[in-house]
Amino acid sequence: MTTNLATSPARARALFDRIQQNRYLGLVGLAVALLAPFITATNYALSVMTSALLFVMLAVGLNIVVGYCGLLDLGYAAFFAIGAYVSGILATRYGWPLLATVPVVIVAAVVAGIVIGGPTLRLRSDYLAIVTLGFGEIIRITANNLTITGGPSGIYGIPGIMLLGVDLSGPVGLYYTCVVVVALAVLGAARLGRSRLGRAWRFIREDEDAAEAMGINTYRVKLAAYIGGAIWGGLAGILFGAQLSAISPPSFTFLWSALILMAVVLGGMGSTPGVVLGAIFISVLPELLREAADYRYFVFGILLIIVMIFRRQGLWPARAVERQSRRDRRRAEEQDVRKAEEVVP
Amino acid sequence: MSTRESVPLLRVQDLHLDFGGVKAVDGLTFQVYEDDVLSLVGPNGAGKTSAFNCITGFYKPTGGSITLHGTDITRLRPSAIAARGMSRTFQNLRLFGELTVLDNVRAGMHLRLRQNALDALLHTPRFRRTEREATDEANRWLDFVGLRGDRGGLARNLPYGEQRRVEIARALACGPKVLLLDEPAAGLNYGEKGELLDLLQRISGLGIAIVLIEHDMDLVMQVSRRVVVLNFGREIADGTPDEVRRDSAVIEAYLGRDDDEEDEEMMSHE
Amino acid sequence: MTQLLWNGLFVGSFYALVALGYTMVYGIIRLLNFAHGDLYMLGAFVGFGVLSVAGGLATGLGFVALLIVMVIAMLVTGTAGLVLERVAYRPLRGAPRLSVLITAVGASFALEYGMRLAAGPNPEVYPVRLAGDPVNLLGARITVQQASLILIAILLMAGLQWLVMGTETGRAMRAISQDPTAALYMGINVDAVIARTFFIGSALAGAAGVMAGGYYGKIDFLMGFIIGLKAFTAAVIGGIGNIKGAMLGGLALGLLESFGTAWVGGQWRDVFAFGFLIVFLTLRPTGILGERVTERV
Amino acid sequence: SGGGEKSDDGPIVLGMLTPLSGSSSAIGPYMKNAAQLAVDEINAKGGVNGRKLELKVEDEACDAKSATAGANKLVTAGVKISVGGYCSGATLPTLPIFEKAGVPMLIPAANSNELVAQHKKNVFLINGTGAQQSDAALKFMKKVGATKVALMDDNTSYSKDIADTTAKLLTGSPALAGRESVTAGESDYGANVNAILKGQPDFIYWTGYYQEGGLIIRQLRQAGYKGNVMVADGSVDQKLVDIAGPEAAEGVFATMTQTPETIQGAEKWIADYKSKFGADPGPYSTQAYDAVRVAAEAVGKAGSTDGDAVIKALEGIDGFQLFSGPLKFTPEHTLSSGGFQILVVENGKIVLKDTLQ
Amino acid sequence: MSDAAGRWALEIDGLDVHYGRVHALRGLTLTVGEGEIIALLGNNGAGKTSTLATVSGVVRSTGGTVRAFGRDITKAKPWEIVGAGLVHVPEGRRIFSRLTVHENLQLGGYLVSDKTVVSRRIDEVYTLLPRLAERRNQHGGNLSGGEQQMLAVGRALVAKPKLLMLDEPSMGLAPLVVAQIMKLIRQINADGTSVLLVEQNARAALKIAHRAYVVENGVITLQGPARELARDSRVVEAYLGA
Ligand SMILES: Nc1ncnc2c1ncn2[C@@H]1O[C@H](COP(=O)(O)OP(=O)(O)OP(=O)(O)O)[C@@H](O)[C@H]1O
Ligand SMILES: Nc1ncnc2c1ncn2[C@@H]1O[C@H](COP(=O)(O)OP(=O)(O)OP(=O)(O)O)[C@@H](O)[C@H]1O
Ligand SMILES: CC(C)C[C@H](N)C(=O)O
Ligand SMILES: [Mg+2]
Ligand SMILES: [Mg+2]
Repeated sequence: MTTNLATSPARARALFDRIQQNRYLGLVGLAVALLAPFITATNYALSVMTSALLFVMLAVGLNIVVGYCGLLDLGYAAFFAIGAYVSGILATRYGWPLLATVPVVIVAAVVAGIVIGGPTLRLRSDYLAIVTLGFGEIIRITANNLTITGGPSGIYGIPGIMLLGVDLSGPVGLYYTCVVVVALAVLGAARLGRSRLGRAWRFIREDEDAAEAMGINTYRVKLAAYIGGAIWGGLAGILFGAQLSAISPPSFTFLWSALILMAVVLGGMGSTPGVVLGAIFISVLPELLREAADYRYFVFGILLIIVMIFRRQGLWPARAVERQSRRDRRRAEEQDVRKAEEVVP
Repeated sequence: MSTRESVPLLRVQDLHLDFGGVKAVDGLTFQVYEDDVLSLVGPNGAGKTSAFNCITGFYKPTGGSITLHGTDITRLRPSAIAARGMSRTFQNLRLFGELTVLDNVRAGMHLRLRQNALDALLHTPRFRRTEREATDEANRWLDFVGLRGDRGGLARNLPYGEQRRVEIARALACGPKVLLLDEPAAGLNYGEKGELLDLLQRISGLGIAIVLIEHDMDLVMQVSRRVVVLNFGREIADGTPDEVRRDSAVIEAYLGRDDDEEDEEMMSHE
Repeated sequence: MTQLLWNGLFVGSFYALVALGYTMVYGIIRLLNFAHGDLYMLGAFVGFGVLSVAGGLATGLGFVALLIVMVIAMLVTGTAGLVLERVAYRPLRGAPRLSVLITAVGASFALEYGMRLAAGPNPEVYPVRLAGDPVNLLGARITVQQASLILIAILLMAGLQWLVMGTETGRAMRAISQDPTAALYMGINVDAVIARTFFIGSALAGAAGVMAGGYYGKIDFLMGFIIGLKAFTAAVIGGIGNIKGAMLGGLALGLLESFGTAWVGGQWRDVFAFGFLIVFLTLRPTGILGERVTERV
Repeated sequence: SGGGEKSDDGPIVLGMLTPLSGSSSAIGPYMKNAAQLAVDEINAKGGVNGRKLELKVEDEACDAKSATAGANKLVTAGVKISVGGYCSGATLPTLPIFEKAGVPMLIPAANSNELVAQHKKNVFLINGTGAQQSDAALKFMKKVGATKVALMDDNTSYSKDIADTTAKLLTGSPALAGRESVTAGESDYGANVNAILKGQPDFIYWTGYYQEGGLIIRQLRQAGYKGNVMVADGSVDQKLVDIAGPEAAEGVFATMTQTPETIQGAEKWIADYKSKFGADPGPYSTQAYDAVRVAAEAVGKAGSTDGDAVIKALEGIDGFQLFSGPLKFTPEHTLSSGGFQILVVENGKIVLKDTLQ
Repeated sequence: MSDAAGRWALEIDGLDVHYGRVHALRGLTLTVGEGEIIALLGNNGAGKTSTLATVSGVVRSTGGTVRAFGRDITKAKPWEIVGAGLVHVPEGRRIFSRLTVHENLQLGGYLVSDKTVVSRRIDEVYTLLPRLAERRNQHGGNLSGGEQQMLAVGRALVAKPKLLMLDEPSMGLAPLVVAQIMKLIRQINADGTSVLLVEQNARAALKIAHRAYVVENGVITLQGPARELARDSRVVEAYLGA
């Protein structure tokens, strides 16, 4: 009974736990994002950082589906594409301001989520993976073949974002727009994850049958995860169009879906800080490796393996244990003495 | 009391379940009344768990009907049945192993938490309140089942017996009218069985009807009001524990003759 | 019509061959081995290398030379598979399933771009080509080479089917796939069996690579990507982990593409094929031959 | 933006986006090498306005995201003129980036009509456009008496663009006898070949790249097709012949701007390239080479690296000799004459067939 | 001490096991003599399963030694341990659910090179446990809980172990079958197999065991001949009941 918990690995772990549970963690992340341009604000740096932010948003969205709910989705780029195309078409063909396309994109994403999720969520994971992969390809190929989507060349000349007459289309404006939107998206996803719905997602991930037995309509809850993921992806699509001003089918290939998935897994499935970190890693690393020229993707591949071997649960795994607040613990102790009759089901 | 007794809470009528050639359940009929503690016993493979699976919607029975509170639940999905006041545990533990013990119990409360996605996104007062209540109640249920282990830790790290308790707490948190327990005493030692007996009596005391599958006859005899004995998917006896214990068909198929045991005692090693 | 059928079957048998290795590896450790297609690429390049070194000698022997080269390539890709398993997958044994997906993608990048460094970005052309004159059979043009390739594919598949379903090793593989810890209790050397599986699966991919190189002629460092994806698809629709299923899945995919092209045109082919698959899976949620076990509760 | 305006006597930085990874990555080194060759030659002669040239190359990966990051990186590095752009889809989103930075673009390869349709004043195309290529193709089809023409593309922007514009021209005779799109990166195009042969064409025009082109030619021949085959400029590479096999490729035509092989007196250029890089020049090496030379010419004429001045100078260029002929930009900033001619595979080599003059 | 032959089938000495921060075994010491049946009793979480799993090489010890038939197997691989004749029927049965009953049994004989021996032993198991014969072509996963338990024991028998370790074999079995299984264990033992039996059903276990140990919090707290322990008040109170 004399285990010394104060050994240094244990203390380090405890410290890490505390950092992980720190509610100010998000604020620190936000501050870093807000201040980054003061360190380097070249167009290049801004564009890389903006891309990283978009990637964060996508990863956080996919995390709802894969990380929380355990549904393997290999076609997430489809929702991203739907967002980008719907807003791009409305903005270029019909002259809508980008902001005005937001509600339409949300509706489109929800519809797409239901269309693909509805009939196929009964499938178990690997079959679902193929269906989602197929869905991703169908969306991309359709965009490639239709005229309204501009065929293989896609849509170009997408305007930047204007908010209350302020032009946010410059690299700096866009970056800060993305910081705000993505911060909200991350916060939103994290909050959903900690709610009744988020717990239900995790119950399904752990054991679908047991979840059903607890009265959780697994079908509906899974659909909710799908729709959530779709909305996040769709919104990221709008920002993507605003950033690049041009979108085309090659931006929505399977490889993209795979990279987003990698961001989620590499960061730590179900862990918001992890997924954010993973997304930054996956999107920034190839840029850092530009210098390695020919070795770029070779090194990238090797690094992925190495990182994963050393952090098999991801860079920042989801927090497994829950620390009871002092109040909870005290109350639990009190309750020990009280009698069970008081428990009302 | 007597009027209640006449209207069964759960009625299983001529239940059938076939797997290819195997008749897992073959015309099972029984009723469960409020305050009831009914035990389902029988040899291995008699169809007890299969019957549970039909009743809770995990298997679609090939025939027969199941009613709860007078409404037909035969074809409902498991979650809908749970929502109507029936919850269960599993023979092979089905906890959410990678989640905390508290979260496991919160799963049971899913149906009763009044909170939507918007509350969660905005952290409305209602969200905070419901979350607090959920934690409180989960803790109360864990107290109720007498969990000793770490509630904030992963469920899979608990010893087996403790996991059994968590599973019962989780089922209780659903707020059931009928609780189905599939071999809750499996893997418990004598002392722990005593605690389980006490727990079952307290559950019963809350006005929850219990249907129990169990091979531990001591426990069955002590806790049950009635015992239904199955063999090959069919009922071979139904009565009070004492009646069933003396039933020759039950002894033949299930319990074994006592002298068997004595036989063994004598053979012990020198 | 028969031509369409034949086309579909021929392409499908390639898919099937790659899908087999995929499904084996998948079956045993539930790994979506994204590097599998790249082992196919590796096989093609090894074959190319050997043929180039052997030079004129090989060119004269044609089909026979290809067979020998195929065996060499199988050994090399098999070994590569072993190394991959040892370096990138075994350290993650017991980690969450998707974690291994990352190392698989990493391995895929490393193989692709490693090959690009080694052999350059340009496609290479096999010195030995299997052309041959077609014979007309029931309205389809069929060459002896095509038929032989299909035959080889069928033989390899049959051998595999026997291995997995009929031998002790196969039983061990299936056991590991369901419960690796319990397999340990049986005295199964789990590491060795998994390694063996990787060797076989990778060797099959290598064989397919050489066959593709010899038949189509062109190889390049990214050639494994698409076929890897198709093999994955085929393996899944066939019923994951099921050898016969992978075979049927491959053929089905080949036929779907063949008929899809004829009916809706090449540009909509994949929409047709995937659309069909999605509908099919909704109706039969465990694939063609996937076991329909009622999950016990 | 910009940022690198350190001194007026430092090197003039030229930027090039070209695929170094992904499925088109074979092209990148050709373009990069050829551009470097031009830079070195010009520097050897003393540079431009007394300043040396410097080439910075970034990976475009044929992917919009990579390309925009690369473009931003080039702009940040102080690039004065862009001499890159291979994939139209990846090049499109870089237009506004270079435009905002005031950097003129001399696009050596990418040639989708969409690049022109934007009417950006900083964008110049050195390669003939899809429309010009289609005109040349039609001219030749008529010349050989084709009656039923089938078109095959690979579903990419560039390829489909040519196929679309060609299809529009095929109204009377020759008539359109079918279209088919293939998926790039596969090996077996048997099904596509089957489909296209249904229309019983006597002339098939493939508008994609050589990897698939070689396979398609081979598979067309294996399927018993005896008619003419022509490929577009994305397929002009010796590898096309290798992949198809010399017998199958024999007699295949191509629409192409001038290549070193078809130009009188270009042997020296090829030799230079070879001695410098130890390999033959490949597709789009000439265009990349020319883009650098045009850039130098314009800077020299403008007397400064100021974007607007350079654009003016570019618009004023008349008769500057390129591989594809004398240069004069149209008001759309495309080549006034596409410079397309017809090549043919003869004895396993791609040689000039018809200048279409 | 036991009346068994002088050699030890199993000697566990000062075994330590950690699961992350949990110190599950704390210097546990225990022996099984050749030809003995040893019962290991203890509360939930006491460390019984951990002990067996460590002997099997599935869990790695952090201290102490394990010797089997005189050979140090502390660091041996699980398959080497099975090869040395130590076979473990794990807690929770761990049937291969998508293999047939017959295939499950065949896997029991995985390390037996002579397959005719394996099929002969399988036939013996079928006679011992006829329920399995009826279900021979059914998937293991579709068996009832008790049938699975029979299969798990049967599977181990096919390996013809020198030391059989059983983790709660009576769990989930009908009373009649518990008696059968216990009889079976005694029979196996009589045929020369040493047995290490973890049981919650202490009454049944003590009835057939020669000696017994009680483990609490990862250490042995009581040990002795089974009949003596069966009369020990501490054991009676905690594990047997009146
Ligand atoms: N999915 C299935 N497919 C085929 N047979 C099944 C399936 N599920 C159960 N069975 C068979 O049905 C019979 C009844 O099984 P069940 O699990 O209900 O028994 P049980 O009474 O709970 O036994 P135990 O006391 O051993 O748990 C068994 O013989 C079993 O093999
Ligand atoms: N994988 C694990 N991770 C963390 N702790 C574990 C793990 N496995 C077991 N433990 C802990 O180790 C201790 C011993 O567990 P063990 O399973 O050996 O007990 P047992 O005596 O077999 O109990 P039972 O009768 O419940 O089967 C327990 O406290 C348990 O919580
Ligand atoms: C032939 C190539 C220069 C065409 C180029 N890849 C484009 O997309 O425009
Ligand atoms: Mg049961
Ligand atoms: Mg145990």
